[in-house]
Amino acid sequence: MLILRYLWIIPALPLLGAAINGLAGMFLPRWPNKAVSAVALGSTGLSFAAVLELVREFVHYAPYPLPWVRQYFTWIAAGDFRAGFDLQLDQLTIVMLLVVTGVGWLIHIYSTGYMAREGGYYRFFAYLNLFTFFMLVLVLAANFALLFVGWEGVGLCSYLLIGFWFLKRSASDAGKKAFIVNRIGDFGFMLGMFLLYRTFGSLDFRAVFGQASSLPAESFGQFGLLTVVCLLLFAGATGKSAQLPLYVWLPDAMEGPTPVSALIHAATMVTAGVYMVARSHTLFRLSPTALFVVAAAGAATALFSATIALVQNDIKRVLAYSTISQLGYMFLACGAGAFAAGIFHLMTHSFFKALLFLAAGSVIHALGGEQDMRKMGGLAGRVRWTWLTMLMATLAIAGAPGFSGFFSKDAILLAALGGAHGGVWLYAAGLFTALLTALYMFRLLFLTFHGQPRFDEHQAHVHESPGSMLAPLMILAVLSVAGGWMAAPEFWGGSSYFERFLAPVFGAAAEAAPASAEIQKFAAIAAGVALAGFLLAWAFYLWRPEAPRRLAGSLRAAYDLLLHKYFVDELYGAVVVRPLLWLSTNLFWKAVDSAGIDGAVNGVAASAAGLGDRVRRVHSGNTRSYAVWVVIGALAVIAVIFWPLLREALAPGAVTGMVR
Amino acid sequence: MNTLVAGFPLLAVTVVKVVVLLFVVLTALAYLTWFERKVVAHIQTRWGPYRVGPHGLLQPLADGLKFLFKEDPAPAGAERFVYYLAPFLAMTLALTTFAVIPFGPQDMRIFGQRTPLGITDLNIGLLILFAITSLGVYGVALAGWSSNSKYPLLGGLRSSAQMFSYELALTLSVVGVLLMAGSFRLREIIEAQQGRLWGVLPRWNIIASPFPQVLGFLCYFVAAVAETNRAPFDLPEAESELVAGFHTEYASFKFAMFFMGEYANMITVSCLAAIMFFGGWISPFPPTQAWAWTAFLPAALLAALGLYLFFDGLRYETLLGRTVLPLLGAALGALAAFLALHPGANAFIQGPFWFLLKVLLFLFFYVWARGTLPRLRYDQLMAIGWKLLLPLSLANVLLTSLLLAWKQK
Amino acid sequence: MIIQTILFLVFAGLAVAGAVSLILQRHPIHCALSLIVVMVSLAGLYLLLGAEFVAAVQIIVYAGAIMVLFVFVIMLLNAGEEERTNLSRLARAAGVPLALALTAVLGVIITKAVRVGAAKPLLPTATRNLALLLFKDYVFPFELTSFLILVAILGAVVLAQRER
Amino acid sequence: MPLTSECLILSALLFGLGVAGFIFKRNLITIFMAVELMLNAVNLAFVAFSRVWGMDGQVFVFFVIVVAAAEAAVGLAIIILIARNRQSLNVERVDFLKL
Repeated sequence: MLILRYLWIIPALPLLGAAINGLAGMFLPRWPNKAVSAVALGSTGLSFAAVLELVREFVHYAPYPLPWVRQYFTWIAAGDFRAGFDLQLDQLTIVMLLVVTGVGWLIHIYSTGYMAREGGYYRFFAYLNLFTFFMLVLVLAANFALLFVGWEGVGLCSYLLIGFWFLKRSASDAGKKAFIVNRIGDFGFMLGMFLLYRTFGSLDFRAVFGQASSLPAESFGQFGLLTVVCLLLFAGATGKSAQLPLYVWLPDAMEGPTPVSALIHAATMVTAGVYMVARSHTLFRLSPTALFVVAAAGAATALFSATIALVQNDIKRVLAYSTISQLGYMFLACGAGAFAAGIFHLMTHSFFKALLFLAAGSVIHALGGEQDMRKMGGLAGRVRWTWLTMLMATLAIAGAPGFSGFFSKDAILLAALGGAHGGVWLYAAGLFTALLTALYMFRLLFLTFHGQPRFDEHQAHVHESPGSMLAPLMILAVLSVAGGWMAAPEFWGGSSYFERFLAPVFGAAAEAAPASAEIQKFAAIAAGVALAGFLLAWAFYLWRPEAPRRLAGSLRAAYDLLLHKYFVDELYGAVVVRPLLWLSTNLFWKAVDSAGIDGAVNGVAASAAGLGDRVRRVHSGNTRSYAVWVVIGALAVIAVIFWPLLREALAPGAVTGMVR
Repeated sequence: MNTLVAGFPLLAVTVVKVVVLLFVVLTALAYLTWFERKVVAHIQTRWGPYRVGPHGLLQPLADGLKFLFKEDPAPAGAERFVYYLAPFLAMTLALTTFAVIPFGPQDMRIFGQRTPLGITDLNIGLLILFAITSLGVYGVALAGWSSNSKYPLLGGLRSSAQMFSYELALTLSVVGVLLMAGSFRLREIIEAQQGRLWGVLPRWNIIASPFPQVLGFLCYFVAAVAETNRAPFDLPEAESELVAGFHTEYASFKFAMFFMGEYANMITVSCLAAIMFFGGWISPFPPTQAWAWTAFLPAALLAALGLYLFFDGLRYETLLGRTVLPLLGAALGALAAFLALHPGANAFIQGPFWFLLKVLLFLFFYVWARGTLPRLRYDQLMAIGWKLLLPLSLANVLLTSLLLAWKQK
Repeated sequence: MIIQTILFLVFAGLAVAGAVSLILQRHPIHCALSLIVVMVSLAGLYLLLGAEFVAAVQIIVYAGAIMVLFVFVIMLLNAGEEERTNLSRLARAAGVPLALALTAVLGVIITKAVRVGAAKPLLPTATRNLALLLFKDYVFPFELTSFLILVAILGAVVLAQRER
Repeated sequence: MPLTSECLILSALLFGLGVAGFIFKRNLITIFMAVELMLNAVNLAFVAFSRVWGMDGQVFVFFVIVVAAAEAAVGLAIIILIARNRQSLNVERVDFLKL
């Protein structure tokens, strides 16, 4: 049968898995872990297979028109508003589907090994499958409403999974933080949706974009309707994809299990924002202001979080900040109008960042839960495969020539400079970030795998991870090495296939591609920067390990600033959280609720009681008196109801109306 | 109701009919007791009443006289009015039910008035019948209460409880029949059962399509036996426990009234059974030429009975028997001959003949049950009523209505 | 016609007599009997009014079941003569006038309320029409009453069982 | 319509008698009977009206009867309860407003 016709199968499968695992795990006393893994892997694997089949059909049948929309049932119908459970398919969706299901499946496999000894095994996989379901809905949605469903759903799952060890205070707090911060962004998103509906009278992508494309583009600096919409949507994106100023939740999200960090907070969920912006590129293209904001925010975030990543010691936090900065890259690309490049980077990033996280997880696994890089080192020989894959990933993200990261980042930088809305500053920021990226990634690599072992041999007996964890690592390693060639510009002998594949979505390469000489020049520069970063890292952390401390000592202030992440959390705490708490405690709780509402309720009750206490005296308890009262009442009622008849009868000279 | 309005001549006719019927029924009651005693006796391999008259044929008369001449005490502190009212109610209500029962298809003429065979023919005959029987409870309950004595009180409570427990099942069990007939008029109910299944079998409700009322009939008959306080459901007068139940304190003629009421109820119920489930006066044989000879069955039966009486009577012990029985036999034979020779009379007799035959059959069942079955315990009785018969009859109603609806589709 | 009037008078007289004796009798059983008389005579009136089915139901359900229940309870509780206490001054004072007033008002209204309409001719299949009405137009209330009965049964059982 | 209005007057009369009984009887059971009497009066009115306004009146009679039956069941149960707890059926002796 044609998956094209039954798109719903793809999200349905993980949902089924989630349902089975959740319910069975909850209600069957002995629901074995084997069964859980079987169900979870089976469902996600099947949906991955379904996606592959879908791709085959997509290529084979070339469905028309694009996007290929299937309407399954109407979810909301209010007045002339309709939000259906409509799924759509186009090249962009396909890319996202491949990433979500493919990487997702690998991470599922990895998790079976990683979570093997954890409690709540079934819970974990139920959540994970549920997440996959919502992510797929988000990606396949054909209107903003359904997209929002997926959007919130992944938010929920991320909350559940961050707080997976909910007995750990920090974990549950992190979960709440993630959720609340996301709500702020979502608020923007919702406003954007409302505005869209008010403007275009629909939330279906086809309708909205169709009408929008007929509108005139707004000039730069003009805050027209489209700009406002785009900015609101982008606010949502900043929340979901952890951009300035709403990035704060992502680092804390590292409290969750590592596979979760890999799947949700690196590969898929956090890229939802990018996807959403890319999806609504039609709108953004029409508003240079919004594009500029996006680009600027992206660049700033990239740079900003990269600097923080330099000094973090928790291996996962480093990766978290690097994720943020890479997301910044993607937004930079989108802002520069090179949506294809952004999506491309999204894909490659999902490969190598997932790999990085998984490898880090493997390291943590090897050291029995140790996450502080200062207590690692010299692991290269001990966990060879992990090291190898980690190396691949690092090279990829650092942008070593020939690795996937190189191409994607290169494309972004090119776009940032020469793109439709590019600019030299954006380019500079991107470039500098590239340098920093290489630096902190190699720092991580060196601190973890090289130099002297700094961990305690006796308690941490290092061991390589089981095959179920290594296999995904290797597959991802291969992908992150080879993944880039899809978009390699011509002169690399590649075919730039990716852009041409996405062309139907984003329009033929919007950015005026510079001459290949130019390209080579810039590629060289990028490679050089990456190399510089590598050398710096080598100098600091292998050649003279004491150098960093001195440096830190000499620039104490800057170092502290970075170490404490620019005190952003504290700032937010002071500006937002505490006033809010004060307000809700004193005003809403004490004044409104306790005094106002409860007071009213109790007052009514009390008055009723008092009244009853007075009226009580009427009740003698003698039923016959009651009977009399009843009769009197009946008489009165009858008299009132039938008054006209009575008057007619009592009128002088009225004969009693016998009916004859 | 329409019959109520029609005027005086009809009133006269009705009076005549009532008188005749009362006479017939009362003698029938009397001889029903004789019949019962005989049958039970033979079940218990005794001879039964034999002294008073040949084959004890005069026994009922003797009993009646005995009842009349007995002393009639009323217990001290009895609630007089009610005490006298109760037996009266019991008997009158029981007898009233005969008013609506049709005995034959053809009309007869009295004073040149064509009137149906049977006192009246209401369009809600069955309902009226049930209404009256439902009032029958009072006789028992009031009797038990008013005689100011503990056995009667218990007996009264029991029997009233029993009667209105079984009334539900009784009423529900005939609903199926009503659905199939589509009328409360007993005559129409019978006529709805005319026609043949596969040309041979009579389309009586007991076997009629769409849903044979076997279930309904079983419920009906059991409930009826209980309703009439007969064995094996005769707890109200369970000698071993409460002497004679609600009529312990009654003697002489008041007791006789209860007695007659009970037997009258038996007859009514049997008539209803015949009408409801066994096609009333409809002959079991198809009305085709091949079966024309069955028209002479009544005559033949009478003749046979006459001959038996005649020759059996000739060598009877007592002189009286030797004189009376042959005469009786001869009379029966003459009647048989008359029927055989007079086609009109024969045709007229067919309906009543079959009807009475069926009724007699049911009465025999009654007696048979009394002669053979042990008495139930009280809780068993209630359990049967509420937990077995009621659900069964409900199921019967459901099935019948469903099948009817399906058939009409 | 004349017969009809006579019958009406007979039944009406019986009904009123029964009602009066219901009030005057002191013993519950006698009250019950007089009420039964009222009901039966009402059934007769229904027959006169051409509502055979209602008449039958009136006797079967009211006289044959409900009143039996009453008698049953009276026998069960062995209720004796009622004592004529007079603790309620209100009832003694206002009882009679109230009853009279109510009767008068009702009589006036009810008779006025009969607008002389073309009286419905008595249909031969009155019962059938009744059934159609009951099971088509009024089927929902009908079902509701079945629920009511169920609830009543449960309530009665719960109330009457001896707490153990 | 023949008999209709007579029946109506009769029903009013019976209802009045019922009210009187309702007020003047002391025995719980008989009071209950008075209530039944009123219901019967109403039924009579319904049937009488059904002569003029069509069958619906008779249907209502059914509902009244059903309600009466339910009421009788529950009411008598309550009466039995009261009799058990108070050893008296006189309403004037049952005035604690609680069982």
